[in-house]
Formats: sequence, structure tokens, C-alpha cells
Amino acid sequence: MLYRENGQFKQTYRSDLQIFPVLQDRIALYVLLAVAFVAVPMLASDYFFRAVLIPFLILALAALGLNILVGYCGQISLGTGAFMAIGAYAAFNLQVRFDLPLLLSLIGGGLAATVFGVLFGIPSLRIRGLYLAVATLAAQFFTDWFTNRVKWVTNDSPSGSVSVGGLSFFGVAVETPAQKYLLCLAIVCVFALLAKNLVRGAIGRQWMAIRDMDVAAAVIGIRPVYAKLSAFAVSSFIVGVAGALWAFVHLGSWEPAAFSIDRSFQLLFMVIIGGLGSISGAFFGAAFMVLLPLLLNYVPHWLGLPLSTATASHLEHMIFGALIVFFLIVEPHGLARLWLTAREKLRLWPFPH
Amino acid sequence: QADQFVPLLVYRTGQFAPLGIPWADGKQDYLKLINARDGGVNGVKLTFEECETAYDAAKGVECYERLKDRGAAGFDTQSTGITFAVTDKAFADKKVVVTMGYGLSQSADGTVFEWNFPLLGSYWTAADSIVQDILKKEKGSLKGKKIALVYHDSPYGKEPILLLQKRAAKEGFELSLFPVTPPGVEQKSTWLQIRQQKPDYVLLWSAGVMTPAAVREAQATGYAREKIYAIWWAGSDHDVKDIGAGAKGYNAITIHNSAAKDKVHDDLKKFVYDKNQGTAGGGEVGSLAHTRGMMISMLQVEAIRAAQEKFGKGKVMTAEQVKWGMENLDLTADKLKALGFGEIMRPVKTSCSNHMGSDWARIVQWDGAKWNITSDWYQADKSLIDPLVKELSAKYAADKKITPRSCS
Amino acid sequence: MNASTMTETTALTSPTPTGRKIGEVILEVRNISLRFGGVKALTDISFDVREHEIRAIIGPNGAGKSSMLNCINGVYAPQEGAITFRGETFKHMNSRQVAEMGVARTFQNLALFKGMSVLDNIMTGRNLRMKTNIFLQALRWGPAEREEIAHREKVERIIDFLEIQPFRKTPVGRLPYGLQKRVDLGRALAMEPQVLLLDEPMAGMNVEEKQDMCRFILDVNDEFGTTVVLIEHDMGVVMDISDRVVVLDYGKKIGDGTPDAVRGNEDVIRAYLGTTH
Amino acid sequence: MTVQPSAERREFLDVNGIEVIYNHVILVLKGVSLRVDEGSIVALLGANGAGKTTTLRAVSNLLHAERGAVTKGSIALRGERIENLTPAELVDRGVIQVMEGRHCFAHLTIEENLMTGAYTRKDGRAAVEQTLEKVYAYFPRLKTRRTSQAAYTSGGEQQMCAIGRALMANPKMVLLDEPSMGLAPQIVEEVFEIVKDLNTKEGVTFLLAEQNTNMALRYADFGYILESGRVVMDGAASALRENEDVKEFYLGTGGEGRKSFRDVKSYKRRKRWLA
Amino acid sequence: MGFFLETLFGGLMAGMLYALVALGFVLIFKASGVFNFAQGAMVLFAALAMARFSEWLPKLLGFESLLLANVLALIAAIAVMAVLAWLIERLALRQLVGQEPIALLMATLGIAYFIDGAGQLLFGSATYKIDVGMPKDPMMVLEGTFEGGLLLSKEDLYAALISALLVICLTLFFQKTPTGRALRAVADDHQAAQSIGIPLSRIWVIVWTIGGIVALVAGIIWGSKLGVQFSISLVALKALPVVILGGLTSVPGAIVGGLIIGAGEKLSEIYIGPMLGGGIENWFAYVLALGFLLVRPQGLFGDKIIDRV
Ligand SMILES: Nc1ncnc2c1ncn2[C@@H]1O[C@H](COP(=O)(O)OP(=O)(O)OP(=O)(O)O)[C@@H](O)[C@H]1O
Ligand SMILES: Nc1ncnc2c1ncn2[C@@H]1O[C@H](COP(=O)(O)OP(=O)(O)OP(=O)(O)O)[C@@H](O)[C@H]1O
Ligand SMILES: [Mg+2]
Ligand SMILES: [Mg+2]
Repeated sequence: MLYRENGQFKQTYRSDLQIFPVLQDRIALYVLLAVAFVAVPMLASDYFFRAVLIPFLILALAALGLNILVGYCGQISLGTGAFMAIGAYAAFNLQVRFDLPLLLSLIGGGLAATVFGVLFGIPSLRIRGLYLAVATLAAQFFTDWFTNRVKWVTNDSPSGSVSVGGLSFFGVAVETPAQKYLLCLAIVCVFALLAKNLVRGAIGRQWMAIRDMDVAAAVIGIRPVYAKLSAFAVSSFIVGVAGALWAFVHLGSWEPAAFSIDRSFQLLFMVIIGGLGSISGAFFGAAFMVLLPLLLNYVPHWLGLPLSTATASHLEHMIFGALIVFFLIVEPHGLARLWLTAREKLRLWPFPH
Repeated sequence: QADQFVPLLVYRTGQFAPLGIPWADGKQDYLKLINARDGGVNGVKLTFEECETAYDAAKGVECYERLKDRGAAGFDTQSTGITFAVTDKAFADKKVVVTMGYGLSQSADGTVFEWNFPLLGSYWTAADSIVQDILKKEKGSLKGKKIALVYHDSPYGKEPILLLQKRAAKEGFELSLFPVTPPGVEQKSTWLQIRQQKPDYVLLWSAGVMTPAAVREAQATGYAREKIYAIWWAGSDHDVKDIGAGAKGYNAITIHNSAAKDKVHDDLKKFVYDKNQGTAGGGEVGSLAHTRGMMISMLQVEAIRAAQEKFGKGKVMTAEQVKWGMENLDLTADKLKALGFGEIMRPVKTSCSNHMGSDWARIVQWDGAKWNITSDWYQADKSLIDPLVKELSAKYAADKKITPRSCS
Repeated sequence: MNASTMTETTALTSPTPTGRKIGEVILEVRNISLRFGGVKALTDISFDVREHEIRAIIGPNGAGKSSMLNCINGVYAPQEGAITFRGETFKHMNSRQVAEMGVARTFQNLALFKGMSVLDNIMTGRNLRMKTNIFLQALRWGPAEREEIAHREKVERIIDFLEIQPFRKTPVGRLPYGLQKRVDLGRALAMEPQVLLLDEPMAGMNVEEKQDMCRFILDVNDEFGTTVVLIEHDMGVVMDISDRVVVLDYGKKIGDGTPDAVRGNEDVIRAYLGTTH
Repeated sequence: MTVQPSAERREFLDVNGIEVIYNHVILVLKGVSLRVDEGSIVALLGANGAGKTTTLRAVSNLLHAERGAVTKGSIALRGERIENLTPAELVDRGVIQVMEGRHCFAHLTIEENLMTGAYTRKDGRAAVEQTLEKVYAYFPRLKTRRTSQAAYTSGGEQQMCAIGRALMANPKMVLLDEPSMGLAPQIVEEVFEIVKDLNTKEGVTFLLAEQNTNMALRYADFGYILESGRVVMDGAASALRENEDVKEFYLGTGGEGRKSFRDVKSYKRRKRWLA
Repeated sequence: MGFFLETLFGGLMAGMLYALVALGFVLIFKASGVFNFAQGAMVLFAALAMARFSEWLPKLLGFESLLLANVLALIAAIAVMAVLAWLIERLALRQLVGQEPIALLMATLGIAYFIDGAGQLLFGSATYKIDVGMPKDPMMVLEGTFEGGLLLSKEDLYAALISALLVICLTLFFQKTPTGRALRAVADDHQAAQSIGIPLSRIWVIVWTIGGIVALVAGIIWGSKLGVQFSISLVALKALPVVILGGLTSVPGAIVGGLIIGAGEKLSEIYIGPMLGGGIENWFAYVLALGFLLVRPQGLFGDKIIDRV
């Protein structure tokens, strides 16, 4: 009975246009942010930061970017890993060659990814659906090769693996896991807000229109070229920044395999499981993908089951696969939609309909 | 905590599982043996836990994070990629990373890479020893010869290039490079090129399925297997067993004698397998990868033992202390014999600045059914390798703003 | 413009076509031929549409009516012929240009944006008029927000007009067919077009709903002077509200004129109306 | 012409108080009951969104794919409960649905589309060929377009194709969802004539959801009117045709007879039968 | 010239091997509209089953004959694939009727995970052997015409023949039988197919079983080449550009696509690769496919993508 919007009338369109029009949601969000920014840094262990929270945040950011492309604009991409890699290596080069501060390196990485993304987005003007996946796969495999083969990309590192160290943000060292976490959290929050603004604004509607029915979109005056390429640009920018963060903050040193096609698949997973075309979906998806394997890994331990590592790992695969199918059956539109449905039920509670 | 914890990063699934499984089993078996036979190290029981990485760097990092606070023995990541990913972290966290026969070649320099131990050899020493064997076959001169490197297109596969280029300049042979994009299931174009260019030798830096694919393709294009030299990760039984006679003549380098039989194996049977405590199934015990796993655990145990000698017998060692043990390993031939590894490997002696401990290797050859030793031990050419190690570790130190410690 | 004022204005409107000022020719289609492989969808069609009039296109199934609209707004490129719109002649236009010139369109097989809410669907119709750049939109700052609100107000008026307020936030995919048709109309209206092309807007509606729909169309036509080109199979509707009718059959024009003239045309009766009407 | 449902006629389909919920939360049908006798034509009328399509989907068991479910009530075909049958099993029992919005197989040609309709037939090629000819005779337009991919045919052609495809199954009962939508007037007439024809000659039972109330009531024996997921009125077609409310809202001939669409004054507040 | 021809033939043969895997994708897509990302996992699963059964059965039943072992293992593996297909339909597809393609695509990724885990759990994750007597040594032809002769791999030739045979059968099946027609109908519109009484469940079990058998054939050929191990599932990545280039819905397209990709990537690696540092064939295959798509967005033989308003 607590969750009701009765009595919350909206006088202006401005108030109706808020991200969370329901008061309770807004309160919940503030509480969540407070917990994330204040309570978590005080309570969480190093392991939790490094193995759970930081990867979760960065992958959520990447998923957010990908969701703009796949979920909002309907262009399937299997090349997210490549866009991340471009972001990471560009940022790396900016850092080692020009000694740019972290923030500028990150943005530079994002911009490089944007250029790359737009380039590989051009085929989308002609190719659609699964066939487009091949263009993004071309980006993926090309980047795998490129980062491996072209020496200056890795600043002439003979093995091709590179590393960065001594991160600082506006003069503040980012060394401890908690600091890294806060950095990621801040960046993710900013991007989430910007992305939300985009998708609920005119450009977001253009993307969705292109996704849902491009002929009709053209008839009402939406330019497919602009809509698609802007989606590629925005998406790859965010993904590029996420790639740079993944490399700089999470891995520290990395080889091209860190951005392989597996990563691309993983992100696509997150987006779909989380919910296509939903900003919160990226977070749900990332949480699912980061936490579930860990949970599955720990459960036999907690239960004291004497499973061999291999058996446990195979079972983990099976359960993971089965859960994906299960969630798709329960709600093909992803966890975010499931959450909405649950909320809708809550709103009606205690009445079933 | 009264037990000494040994973290075990393993991959029993995925692309490289055929190598990872016996390797992981070997690591565990030896720890079990120590507990069963000796009751631990001077009475300190060894405990261990495996964490599955699937050869994935991100998962490897998670495993490292998960296990790093549990205990103090070294991390054998089993993967060059994971080693790259945890090296900085381990430096900051002060955790030992043991990479026997893989990892960063320059990390042999203990003044910069305080916490890394690429024991018994790196890809540089391996490449060097192979070239020495070829030199011997060619009666001392490689002038005008052609040598091809077919490699897994990843940092792992690229490691030997630098050394080979130096060697090529010195010996006057022509080095050609053939990257194979992982996983390397299809290598027809590579081997057609080899058929066309007819190099005198092919060095193979492959992993996983790339190895059998390469051997098959060599067979299909009629390249003599006798002219192929593989790195030790491509020279295990499972790599060639199923090809059988088709791989006859295939050479691989090894850091240990292929001798599957030593005292340690007898002990293992007696104390572990006969009690049904063994980890491995079937005929794995005695395979190269399994033995290599045991060697790694043995080195860990001996480092702990060495540390205990200094810091107190029967105590659980801290990471700092284990590192000291690693840096002060002195496994003489006699000691190895006593440990049951006398036939398997050569003496190892590490120091503060030398984290490799031994740079000897030899060649084995597949005769269609098993591996035979075909060469004596070679020691890598220090005059080539040491400057390279210095140069690259200095670069690393500069990049990371590390001041190399003094070892004198 | 909302429902209550609408009632008054409509009450004032005279029922006869003469109540509105029919102007000059605004759109002229000349000798259009369109083929798909062997199928001749349109053969040498010419007709014109005058400003402010309601022009109906009728004809049996597969006659080429929808194809005609597709040619006008640039979805299909006819092999022959030209289209003159407000004095400018085009052989082939792209959809965007057509939209910019003020032509809006609804579709026979609903072409709504399924994943979007009713509100968003109609808002897309305002797209051409929204000018703030992507950076301002991302920050949702000053001009971007003001613009969004201004257009939202316009759209809300259309929503009121079409009486779909309760479904504002419902994803259109879940709406029943008839309401989807209305949203489709709303999206076209949001473009504030000069010419509105309607492809069977009343299919799948019952009489009451058709009456509403007719009212909407007539009001738009009256109030804004919007020119309407209408395809419809319900003869009652066509005869009642259109000023002139074009009849197509197998891609050929077989009749053109006032409803009464067309109704009397032998060819039309044989090809289309049958005996009952 | 109209036949009252009566004791002599065997009950074919019995829908009893069904409730349908979409997506676990959207309650659409709130207890709909209806009965279709063997060999009759029953019309289901109602405004947009009343739940006609939903009712048909519930009967043909196509709700599942729309994430809907029957949560209450029962559906019986000749006394056999059918809620748990698959659509294919229903087709086997002779019940086939023509879906709203055509749903032709886009990449198949018109003829292939029609032939898929005969998938469940077991009476041999010749018989199928015969039916095919019959369908072509009903819809000559289809014959001329037989080799075109369905996606490239006009809206009306697709509608004919969808109806023809269902007829190819030689059904005992057809659930027709808005058959007249998008069809030219004389084709509409023809479609209803075909319905009548099949009904009288072959005894096929029809349950049709229709917006063209005029036509529907002319050909049907019995009618149900749905509003907001409830049956608000039922009765013999002839009786419904005479009902003042029906006349006003569904036939557009209330009061002083048929009014011009131009003269309709304003948007009517819909009168509801509901309490 | 001789070398060029050798490369070309080599590439074409490799292409046939890709086509064999690609065929599985096409089959399932054509018949259910699902892009089956689990195809690679199915190849692995089938190959594992084949390898392990041929090892276990002789021991279990106590016979020696390799031929008998292979035949029995083949039958057992087909049975296993049928059971798998049945399970997939039961537990996943059936529940997802009418969902958007992307949800189904995702489900197949989940299925891929499941099969990977289950396969390795049941059959082990080491390397196993399939020996169906494929000849491994090369054969030389036209030794008179070219110096050193032209090298051909007999193994590849056999594989190519098998692929061609499969393609002919499957093409006939799809175009000429009522079931084939029904399958194509299902791919277009699940709901409509259901509404006219096409039993989706049965159809899907059939299709996935055939898909499983195609995977088995691919698995046997690749497995006897590389040994059976997890990496086998990665050959699917080589098949992706092939399917896309040939057209997702065209069985012969898989072969033509395979030939083009195979020849294209080998020639590019050998003639362009050295200029760029080598190792380009992987991405080149995709770029090649992309190039063709820009001309024909539906692939060479794919059904035209329909958009009508
Ligand atoms: N898949 C669905 N998910 C959610 N709600 C749905 C779905 N399909 C229909 N509805 C809702 O169910 C109600 C009844 O819809 P239905 O399609 O049965 O109406 P109808 O009487 O056939 O209308 P029409 O004449 O417009 O076809 C509508 O309010 C609609 O919004
Ligand atoms: N894109 C296309 N490709 C091939 N043929 C087409 C295409 N579009 C339309 N046609 C054909 O052109 C003819 C005219 O189609 P159109 O859709 O214009 O008919 P219509 O008059 O709107 O009919 P209806 O009243 O049934 O909607 C039809 O025979 C149709 O099959
Ligand atoms: Mg039309
Ligand atoms: Mg309906």
C-alpha cells in the first residue's frame, strides 16, 4: 500500500517529463545513490571492489553504450569488444605519448572509438539485422588483428601487452580499490544520466523510430543516415570510455585478448538479459552477468559440496545457460521489464489486477 | 591459521583444457603427496583451493583477488595473459607470482620484478636453446638458412621474436614470421606459404588446438615433421598422441627430462594413488604436463621450506617470507635426487637478482608413440639474453616508475 | 484545439463542400507508371489534388492505390511520370524531402513504432520541427527542455483531439487495432502537414468509430485547411466526405470526378462497386 | 434465413465465463461466455479493444504466444475441454483461425501460402488440388497473383490469401477475425457469400469477429456484443438488427435512419450498457 | 601458377569445410527463423559423443572392429542429437513461440552455454580422437604440368564431397516437400503457422535433429582433423561470414559462400598478407563478406529482405 502514485498530480509537463515521475521512485533512487557513494566505500572489502563492483560498473557502462545501439536503435552489434579496445588503446597512447591527464585520456579514447564506430556504422545504412552483425564482426576481428600487429598501437611493446600505472584524477591519486570504485561510479552515473536524457529526447525517439520501422520513420522526416550514425557515435563513445576504464582501472595491464569477441558476446548478453531499450537494463544485465557466475561458483562451497573444479565449472556453464533461457521465458524483454511488471503488481497490491 | 595455503589457479575447461587439466592435477598431486608422505612442510600442512580461470584474464584477476588474502604461497597463473594482468597487482599487494616456463621473459630480473619468478626458463631461453640445437644439426653454421616462426598471434606467441631476431642477426639466418590468428583451427594458408618458401626449420609457438592443426597441415602439405621445433607448451602428449605416426619426428623443447619415472612418481603412487587420493585420472601421471605441474608445486614447497629454515621451522610463512625462499632456492642435484626429481630436472639456484634459477633445456622428439630425448642439455646464451632482460626490465621500471632495488 | 471547442466549430461548419474554399491545384500527378518486375502496379496515371479538398482514391484490391501514395511520398520510385507539388516538379523524391515539404501519411498496414508509447509515437511527428542539437539534448538544458515541453503541449492537444488520453504511456503494440489507427493519424497530424495522405484509415472500425474518424478528418480539413488524400473501401464514407474521387482498376485510372459522377460511371460500377451500391 | 439456436442444433463450441490476462497484469476478458451451435454463423461484435480478438485467440489457443492466458472459465468443443490443446491439435479437430492483420507468410508465394493451409490434410493430393481450385474460384484475384511472394501483394490480396489458406484445411469451424478489413466492397460481399455458401453447403460453422456490423448481422444467425471484455448483449441476428442501441452505435442507422458521415455532429460519448 | 592453383584449391576445400558448419546455421534459420548460435556447441557436442562412444562401446560390448565401433557410435550419436533436439524444443523453444528473433537468438546463446557445459561434463574436456579412416597424407596431381605437382588433400576432397551431397539433399527437401514448405512458413511467422495447424513442436524437433546431424557430420570431419576438444566449437566463427555471405536462408548459398570465403581468405593471406604483416585472413573473410553485402544486403542467395508499408 506504500507504493502508490495516487494523489501525486502533475501540474506541468516539466514535472511529467521527469525521469522518475513517482515520488517513491525518486526517494528510492536517492537512497540508492547515497548507499553507493557513501555506505559502500566504507563497508565493502577489497575483494568485493575489485572482483565485483568495479567490473560491474564498467561493464554496465559498456552495456549502456551498447544498449543505445542495439536496444534503442536496433542495430545488432557483435563488435563491442573492438570499440572497447579502440577506446582502451587510444587512451593508452594519449597517456604514454602525450602524458594527458586521466580524464582527457578517457575522453580521447571515447572519441577515437566514436570515429571508429561511425566508420563501421556506415554499412548499416544498407545492411540490416543479422547481416549487419557481420560488419561489426569485421570491426571485431580487424581490431583484434590491428592491436596485435601494428606496433605503435602498443607503443612498441614487443609482446604486444601494455600497462598503465599511477592513475590520478585531478591530482588525486586513484590507487585503492575504493578510490577506483568511486571514480567508476561517478563516471557511470554521469553517463547514465546523459544517456537517459538522450533516449527520452528527440534523438532517442529518432533512434527508436528507426529501430521499429525505418520506412515509416523516413516518411515522417527522420533521416536514417543521421539517426543510425549518431547512434553508432554515441554508443561507441560510451563503449570506448568503458573500454579505457576497463583497461586502466580494472586490468591495469592487458593484452588484446581482453577485448576479444567473447567480451562482445558477453556485453550483448547483458543488454538482452537486462532489457533492450532500457537504461536500467544495462545495470541489471551487468549485475546478472558479473554476479551469477560468482554465485554459482560459491554455492557449492557454501553447501560444502565436494565438486571438482572442472565439474563445478561445467555445472556453472549449464546453470548459467539454463538461467538465461529461463529468464527469457519468464520475460523476453529482460530483467528491467520484469522489474517493471513487479512494480506494476506492487502498485495494484493487494489486488491481483 | 596453522596451515600453509597454496592458491591454485587452473583451467580445466575451455580451449586449453587438455593442457590445463594434467597441469592442474600435477600441482595438486604433489601437494597431496607432501601432506600424505611428510605430513606437510616441517609439520605445516598444506591446504589449497582451485579457482577456474578458463584461461581468461578477467576471470584470472577475479581468482587472484579471491585467493590472495587466503595465504602466502605463490600464484602459478598458468597463463601469460593472466600473468600480465596480475603482475602489477601482485607488486602492489606483495604476492609471489611463479611462472615456470612462461610469463614475461624480462621478469627474470629480480631487481625490478621483485615478486615474479619465471623459474627454469622463459621463451627467450627456449628459443635460444632451439637455435642451438639447430646449429648443432647444421654443423655450426646457419648462414643463408631460412627459419620460420609460426606463432599464436598473441603476446604469448610473440615473446620469442625479439630473441630470434637477435639470433638471426648473429648467425646470419633469415627469420620469417607467420602469425596464426587464434584459435588457429585453419592454417592452410600458413602451411602453403611454408611449402612455397621451404624454410629449413619451423619453430612452432602454438597453443591448444593450434598444435594438432599445425602438425596435420604440415603433414598435408608434406613439410617434414623432423624440421619442426615446438615450444614446450606444444610438446605434450595430448598434442600429438592422436596424430600418432603422422607426427613422427616432431621436435619439442623441454625444461625437464621427459622421464616419466622417478622416485617422486613411485611415492605418488604409493602415498596418494594407491589410497585413491589421486587427482588425475587414467594415464595422465607421467605425462609432461602433469610432471610440470608437480615441479611447480615442488618449487613452491621448497621455497616455503627454505623460508622456514630462515624464519622458523614449523611456522606458516608469510608472502614476504615465501618470496625470500623463492629468491634463495638452491636445489642441487643431490637435493633433487632426495626429493625424487633427480632424473626429471636440473639443479636450480635463484638469487635476489636472478629469478629464473636455471636456463637449461633440451630437445625431445615424438617417435609416433612416445617422446624420446634427442639432445643433451643446452644452456641459453647469456650474452644474448641478459642484455635483453636488462633492457626491457629497465623500460618496464621506467614506465611504472619503479626504482630497481639493489641486490648486493 | 480540444474536444469542446471542436464541437462548437463543427457545429458551425456547413455540411456542403462549398463551405470550404477549395483552392488551386497543390499536387499534380502526371503520367505515373510503376512496375515491379512483371507486375504493372500503375499505368500512366494522372490526376490532381486541389488545396483544401478531400480527394478520395478508390478501386478494387490490388488496383494500385497504396502504390500511388507510396509514389507521392517517395517510398517507391515510379519508372515514368512526374509529380508536381506546389509548382515544383519532381521525378523522384526521397521521403525526407517530401516530409519537409509538408506531406504526411498514414499506412494501410499500421507502421507505428511498436516499442514506443503513444506519446512518443506522436512526438516523432514533431521531429522535423525540433532543432536543438544532440549535446544540448544530452544535458537537457535550457533550450532543449523548453523545446521538448513546447512540442509536448502541441502533442497533448492532438492526443486530446483524438481522445486517446488514457493510453498516452501505453506501448502502441498493445493497443487494439482501431486505436492504433488513431495513433497513426495522430502522428501524421503532429507534422502539421499541408497534405495528408490517408491509407484506409477506417479499416477495422465499426460505424461509430468511423463516424469519429470522419469527424477528425473533416475537422482537420476545416480548421487547418489541410488537403486530404484518402483511400477507403467504405463507400458510405467516401461518398459522404470526399470532394472528388479517383478510381483505379488494375493500375489504370477508370474514373475521376465528384462522388455522384463516379457513382454513376459504368466502368466503376462494373469494376468496383458491384451492384449493391 | 436466420436460424435460432435451439435445442435441436448441437452445441459445437461452448465458452464459459473465461477470463484472460495478458502479461500477468492486464485483465482483458472479464468472464465471457458464448455458445456456437454446429452449422451456425455467430458474430462477435464490439468496439475497438472490446476483446473480440482476444476471445478468438482464447478459443484457438493462440494466446500463449501473445503472453496471455485464460485464468478462469472453460472452453469446450463438443463437450471436450480444449484449453490445453495445442493450436495444431485444434486444427486437427477442424477448428482454424484466420488471424487479424493477415499474417501471410511473407517469403512464400501466394500458392505456397495456400498449400501450407493443407498441411494437416491427410486425404491425398488430389483432394487438396481440388480445394485449391475451389479457393481460386472463390478468389480469382489470387490465381493471377499465385506466383508472387505474399509480401509483395496488396493488403486486400493478402487478406484473401489468409482466408483462402484457412479454407485449404477443409475446416469444420472457422474463426474469422475481421475478414472484411481492407477488402473492396464487392469482395466483402463475396467473402460473406462464401461464408454463407460453406455454411449451407458444407455445414462449416463460423465464429466471426467483425466491425462491419451491417454485413455481419445480415449473414449471421446469432450475435454477441462485447464491451470492455464483457458480453453486454446477445441475441438472434435479426433481433439485434432491430435493437435501437445496436442500430445507433453499430449500424449507424439509429433515429432517423442512415446519417451522412459528414453530418455527424460531434464525437459521441459512447453510451455503455454497463452499469 | 602452380602455387596459385594450389592455394585456390586449398582455399576452396577449406571453404567446403566451413560450409559444412554453415549449413547447420542455414538449416535452422531457414526452418524456424532462429539464428542458432549454439551451432558451434552442437558441433562440439556431437563430435564428443561420436568420439567417446566409439571409444566406450567396444570396451563395453567387447569387440575390436573399428568399423563396427564407428557405425555404432554414429547411430548412438544421432540418437543423442535427437534427444538433445527434443529437450531444446521442450524446455526452451516451445516457451518462446512468437517472441522476437533477438530473444530467440539469445536463447540459443544460453543453449550454447548449456550444451558446452553438459557436453564436457558428460564426455570430458580432454582431447579425444575420431578415426573414421580419413586419409591424411597429401596427393600430388598434374605432376607433368607443374613443377613439383599440385598438392591436394584427400581428406579435404572427401569432406567436400560429403558437403555437396548434404546440400543437394537438403535443397530438395526444402523446395520439394510439404514439410519443407511448412518449415519455411514457420520461419516467416510462428503464430500464423500455428494458426493453420502446423505443429511447431514436431517441426522444431525435426529441424533441430537434422541440424544436429549436420553438426555431427561437421564434427566428425573437423574432429578427425583436429582431435575433438572444446576448440572444435570455435570453427563456428569461421562459418559465420560464410552463412552471411551466402544468405541466411539459402542452402546452396552456404556452399557458394564457403567457396568464396575459403578461396578469398587463403589468397588474401598469401598474396596480401605479407604486405600487412600476416594473419589477416580472419578479418579479411569478414571484410569480404561485408563487401558482397554492400552489393546484396541479403547475401548472395538469401531471401530478399522485405520491407513494405
Ligand atoms: N498482447 C497483448 N498484450 C497486452 N494487452 C493486449 C494484448 N493484446 C490485446 N491487448 C489488450 O486487450 C484488449 C482487447 O484487445 P482485442 O485485440 O481483443 O480487441 P478487439 O476487440 O479485437 O479490438 P479491434 O476491433 O480493434 O481488433 C485491448 O485493450 C488491448 O489493449
Ligand atoms: N513492393 C512491391 N513489389 C512487388 N509488387 C508490388 C509491390 N507493391 C505493390 N505491388 C503490387 O502492386 C499491385 C498494387 O498494390 P497496392 O498495394 O497499391 O494495391 P491497393 O490498391 O492498395 O490494394 P488494397 O486495396 O488491397 O490495399 C498489387 O498487385 C501488388 O501486388
Ligand atoms: Mg492498399
Ligand atoms: Mg481485434
